[in-house]
Amino acid sequence: MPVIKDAVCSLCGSLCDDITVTVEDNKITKIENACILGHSKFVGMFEHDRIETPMIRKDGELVPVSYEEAIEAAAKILVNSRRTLSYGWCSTSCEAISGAIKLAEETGSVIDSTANVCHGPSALAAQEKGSPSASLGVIKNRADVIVFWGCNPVHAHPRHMSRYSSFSKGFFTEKGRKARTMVVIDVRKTDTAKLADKYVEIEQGSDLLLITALRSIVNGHEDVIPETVAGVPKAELLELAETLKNAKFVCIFFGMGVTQSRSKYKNGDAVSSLISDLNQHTKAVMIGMRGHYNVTGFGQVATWETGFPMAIDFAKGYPYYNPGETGANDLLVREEPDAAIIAAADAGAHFPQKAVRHLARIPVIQIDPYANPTTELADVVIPSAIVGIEAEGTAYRMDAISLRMKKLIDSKFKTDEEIVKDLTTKVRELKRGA
Amino acid sequence: MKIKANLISGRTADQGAHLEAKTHKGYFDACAYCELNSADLERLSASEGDSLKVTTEFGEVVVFAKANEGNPDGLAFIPMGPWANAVLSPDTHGCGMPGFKGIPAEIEVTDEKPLDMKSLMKKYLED
Amino acid sequence: MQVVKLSLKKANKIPIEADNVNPDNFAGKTTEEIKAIPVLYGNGQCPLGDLFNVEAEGSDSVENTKIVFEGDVSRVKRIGQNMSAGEIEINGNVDMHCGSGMKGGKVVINGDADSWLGCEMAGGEIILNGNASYYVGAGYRGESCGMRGGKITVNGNTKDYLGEHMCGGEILVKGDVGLLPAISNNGGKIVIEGKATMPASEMKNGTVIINGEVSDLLPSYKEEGTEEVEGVTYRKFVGDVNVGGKGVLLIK
Amino acid sequence: MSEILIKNASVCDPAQGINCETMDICIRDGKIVDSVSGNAKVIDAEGKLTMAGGFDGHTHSAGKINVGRFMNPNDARKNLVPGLSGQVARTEKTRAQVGYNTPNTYAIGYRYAKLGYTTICEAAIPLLSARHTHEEFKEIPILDKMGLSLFGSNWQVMEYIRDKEPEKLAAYIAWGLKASRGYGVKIVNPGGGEAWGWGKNVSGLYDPVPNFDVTPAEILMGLVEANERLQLPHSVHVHCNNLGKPGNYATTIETMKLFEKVKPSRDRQSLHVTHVQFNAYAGTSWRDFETGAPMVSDYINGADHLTFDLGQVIFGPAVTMTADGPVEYANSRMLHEKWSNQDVELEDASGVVPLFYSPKSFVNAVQWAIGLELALLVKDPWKVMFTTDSPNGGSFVNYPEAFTYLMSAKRRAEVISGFSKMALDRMVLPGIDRELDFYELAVMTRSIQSKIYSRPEKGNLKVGSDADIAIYDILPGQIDPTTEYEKVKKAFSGTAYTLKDGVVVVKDGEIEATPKGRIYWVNAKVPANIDSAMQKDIDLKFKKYYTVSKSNYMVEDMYLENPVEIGTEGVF
Repeated sequence: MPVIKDAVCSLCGSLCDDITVTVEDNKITKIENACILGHSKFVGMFEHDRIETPMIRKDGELVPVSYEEAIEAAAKILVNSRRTLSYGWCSTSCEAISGAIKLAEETGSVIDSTANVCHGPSALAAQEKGSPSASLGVIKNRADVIVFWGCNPVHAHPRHMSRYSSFSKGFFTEKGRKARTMVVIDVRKTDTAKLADKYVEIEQGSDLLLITALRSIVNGHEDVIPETVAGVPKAELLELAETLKNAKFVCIFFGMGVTQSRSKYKNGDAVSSLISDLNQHTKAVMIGMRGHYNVTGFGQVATWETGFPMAIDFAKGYPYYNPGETGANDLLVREEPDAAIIAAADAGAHFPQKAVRHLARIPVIQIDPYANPTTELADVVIPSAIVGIEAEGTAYRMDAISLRMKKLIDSKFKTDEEIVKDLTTKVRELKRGA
Repeated sequence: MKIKANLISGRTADQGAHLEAKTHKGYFDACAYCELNSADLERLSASEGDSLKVTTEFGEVVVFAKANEGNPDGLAFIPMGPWANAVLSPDTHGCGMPGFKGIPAEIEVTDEKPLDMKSLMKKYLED
Repeated sequence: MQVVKLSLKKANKIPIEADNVNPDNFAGKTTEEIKAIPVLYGNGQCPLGDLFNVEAEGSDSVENTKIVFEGDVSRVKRIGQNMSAGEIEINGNVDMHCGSGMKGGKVVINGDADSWLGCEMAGGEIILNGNASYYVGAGYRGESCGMRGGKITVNGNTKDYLGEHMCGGEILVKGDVGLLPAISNNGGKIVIEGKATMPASEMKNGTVIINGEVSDLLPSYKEEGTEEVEGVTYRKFVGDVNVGGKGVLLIK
Repeated sequence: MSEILIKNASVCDPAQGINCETMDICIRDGKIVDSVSGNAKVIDAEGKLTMAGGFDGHTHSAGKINVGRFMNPNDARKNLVPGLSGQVARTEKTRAQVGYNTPNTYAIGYRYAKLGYTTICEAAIPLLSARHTHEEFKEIPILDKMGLSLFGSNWQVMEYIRDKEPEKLAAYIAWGLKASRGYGVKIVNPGGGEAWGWGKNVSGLYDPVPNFDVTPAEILMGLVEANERLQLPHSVHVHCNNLGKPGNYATTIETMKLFEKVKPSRDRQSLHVTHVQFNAYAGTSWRDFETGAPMVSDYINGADHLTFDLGQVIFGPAVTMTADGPVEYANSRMLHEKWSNQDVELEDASGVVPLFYSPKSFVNAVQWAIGLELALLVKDPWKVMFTTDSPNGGSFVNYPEAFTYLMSAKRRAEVISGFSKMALDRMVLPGIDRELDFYELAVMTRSIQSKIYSRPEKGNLKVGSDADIAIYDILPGQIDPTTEYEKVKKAFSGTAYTLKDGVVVVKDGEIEATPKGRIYWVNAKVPANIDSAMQKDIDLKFKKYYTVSKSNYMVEDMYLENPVEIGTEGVF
């Protein structure tokens, strides 16, 4: 009975790499160290709705076909398209992402990742002010003040606090949670907020006002602060600023409450400036709480291969980047794409109605292990092996540390990497034919 | 009775645990609801499990009512997923990101039942 | 005088990149020559004449060349990009990056403009008789300088990030603007007749005058008495203090 | 069997003492040989300067550069050196290219090859994120690659030095090189990375590192002992303390002196000091800042245990990226520039800040002069490696421009004419009339690298060496580089031919083929008992302090394309 140690959990951006997996008859029967999300991924997969076979939509119904037929149908869609959107590529390996970028380049497509609806604004923020960050172990070993801003790790990253942050123990933080101050800033009292030493509830959408106020105080201009900012009394703000300034090491973890609310990337931009200002007094860093286990990897691979982390338009033959213009939702809402590949992500579930309606109108190629809302809209469905369980490959943790995901069991399905390669070969063949 | 609310969406553990089981009822249960605090539910004369119709500038959707005392007055939360997305903003604000938080909404009790995932998507395909 | 009239043969959803469409590139060219100018349409190139009806009258210098778009060009990007002289008139809505990087001449839009109108503009004038979307007079991603010269007049409203990273020139908006006008700007002048939210965040330098209602003034400005401009008395704010800013924000 | 005959080349190969002599070069199966058959493909190199492929011994081209790309999307469209920068659409042979200071991986490979360079050494690999560096290496076409692993603020290193455990330290270095598939030991601002963990820095060689009770000097001496014990092919590669600070030339000389008594274990230097331009500043503040190059050069002229590289500044935009975390934070505050930082648990720090070198800024003008002063005042070119510390001092695509500064006093005078009087008062460059010839340039750009890195098959055209060859369309003797520097720049900006392992990869300045290069890494042998004692210590580190498992830490074989394992024998 093989027991595999130090497996990497391919669910969220925490990318825990201490999972012990027991495999019996090519089935995972036991999993240790994983959280509820990881457990669902590893053990639950045997109950989930796998896409059992490649399919093509005929007369409104998806009918089973061979991999070859599905790849050919997909390739035809791509060759006939003037503006393809290739979206997702975050619950997969860097090797598959690299292949997807090559395919996008060859077909003059636009390729974007799930960062479009998640931490894309954090990239834009970094492009304004930089990204003063650290690896998660630095937080574990040093941070005495930990701020969770607009994020809810109890739900979204369940082992984060025990492995990397609030509850972890490290070299200079032997006392763990007792010696750390945990601050939560949010618009509602989340389950994470309930664990905080200090919970600051702000008016929804007013993050930038609060960050600006903190900066003004940290920079010695508390005189410009009105009596309340973002619904928070000035006294509380002064106290929060003191907590940050007097820390030995501050980390601000931020989530979609920061990236998605009113001022979008200008929030992250301002947090970055706040971190810089705080470093005049103490040591401070920020880390985005990335969702998909390899959305960080998409950003890394895309950046070294194209110069840009997401929203890359190859129409001109070279990469062009401009979220707001070349992002997946920008394109769909403007009804630009005449074809789409949705892979290793679920636009059907996670895009606003208007974007989903456009997907419903155009040919959609789906590459995914599981049936999901996108399947309902897809015209060609290509099932794939689950990366991190049935296929190996590289993934990047939220702090940009890369890890090798293991193959734990065998699969009858092709890997994303193979599918992209086959698709590229077929596209070349059709183009040569034309 | 209708109330005006500020709608946000976001992750939950249950939604996350069903990310790869979106055809299952568990996913429906994890995502097709709207959280308000009990004062707001009371103003709507709604109890947990009742159907609520959430209407925004961008559409309407029927979901179940759920109480969450962590929500301040007038703040509504629907877990990220197709139900939330039926009413969230497609405007990407020049930076690519749709409006997933801070959408003005009207909420009322309804007799209609929430659509399951496939029926919801089918509507888009047919329209 | 040379006048070139363009109208789309067929409405398009996939954008046309018209960075070749400007007086500099049209002056002295015949209808046939203009039709042959390549433009990008989706992931392929095609001659302008395949997509547009083209009618050129006369032949003249860049300064004396006028391009007129008849009808909606709301999916034609980069009209007038980098133009140095001459005039473009657009009778309809126009897509993103209109007048981007322009150095001289004039663009008049009788319709709405999508985002990045006059982005990184250095000279010349844009008159928009309609509403603009995001990032009027802003810069490209990662750049620290947006608009640096010239003038943009918007007779309607604009959305967020008006004049982001502006370093020079002038923007006048007759209507309301969205979030964060004049963010991170470092020079130039912005006048907003209507409403604005969170103006002048991280302004290092420059002047912003707002005649309408201001929401959510950022807590990084010092109020320093009043200032009179053209007979109107404004509350004067100086900042942004967090960037050691010497910007002046005047609010009615 | 593939054979090539390069006929009538004007060969400049300092390793063999050949100074622009007309001769043929024979190639078989990627190696230089004595003779080839009549079937060999002939390349006519008559009238063309022919050298071994260039070797950039210190460049930031994989790993940290990605942070630079990420935060500077505006770099993608910068086309300041046409043909070697900006956006280039894909072709049947090449992938799409972008960038100037932070080009995408493909552009890095193509553009170095166009300059006639065939090998690069990435200057900084953090152990924990080494996998990332190798993933980027894989996507850099054509070039052979190697990288230096960071050890200068590593907890285990500092503890072993503090506890006087030199054998375990050597074992740890061997393991670290294996884990990261590194080629050598890089030390950046020794101890400073750990101090930066608390937002602080160390102030010099004898300022103890907080909480670890060791000094930077002890770290340097401990690591060089381990380096020589392991007989590594490269010496320790040191980025000195106090980088970028006025007055730091004293620290630099002090650091060099520390190594005087070190006996190298191989026929090479015992110390390589990197980007000395940034560490040769005199004065006490930015107000009285001036060149420290004369003092540093004087010392180097009298020393024979060390080599150094320049870190030459190129005017225009650049992106600084270094494991010296505190320096980058200071840069960003001083210049009001965006700032990225990445502290690496238990190991090191790093930062990235874009900046602009302006000839109108007296500080930048003096920095520009210091690099050239170092190159020209140090008499023996066999001590000087040419670099811009790309892209810290400027992008590597400007090397041809920089060569003209080295070869022509007239060209330098032209640039200097734009400087302020204040700048001129703070430099000695205007008084230097030395002009390098092609032979000396070849030493600094390929020959010395062969020696510094103990890669005898690189950087020369000896029989048996790799057939990495650059053929430039210029003929020494026919042109005068001191006046015809535009021709020099043009010739070095795009080779007539670049051959990599005997394959023509560039022809007439355009990419012909994109073979995959090799990865060199060092596997140093350590006695099993010492290794296992050391493993126990690091097991504890992984158990208690790291956030990744030890088994997931090591870079796996599949990340290395065409790996070349360099074995060495540790002496215990």
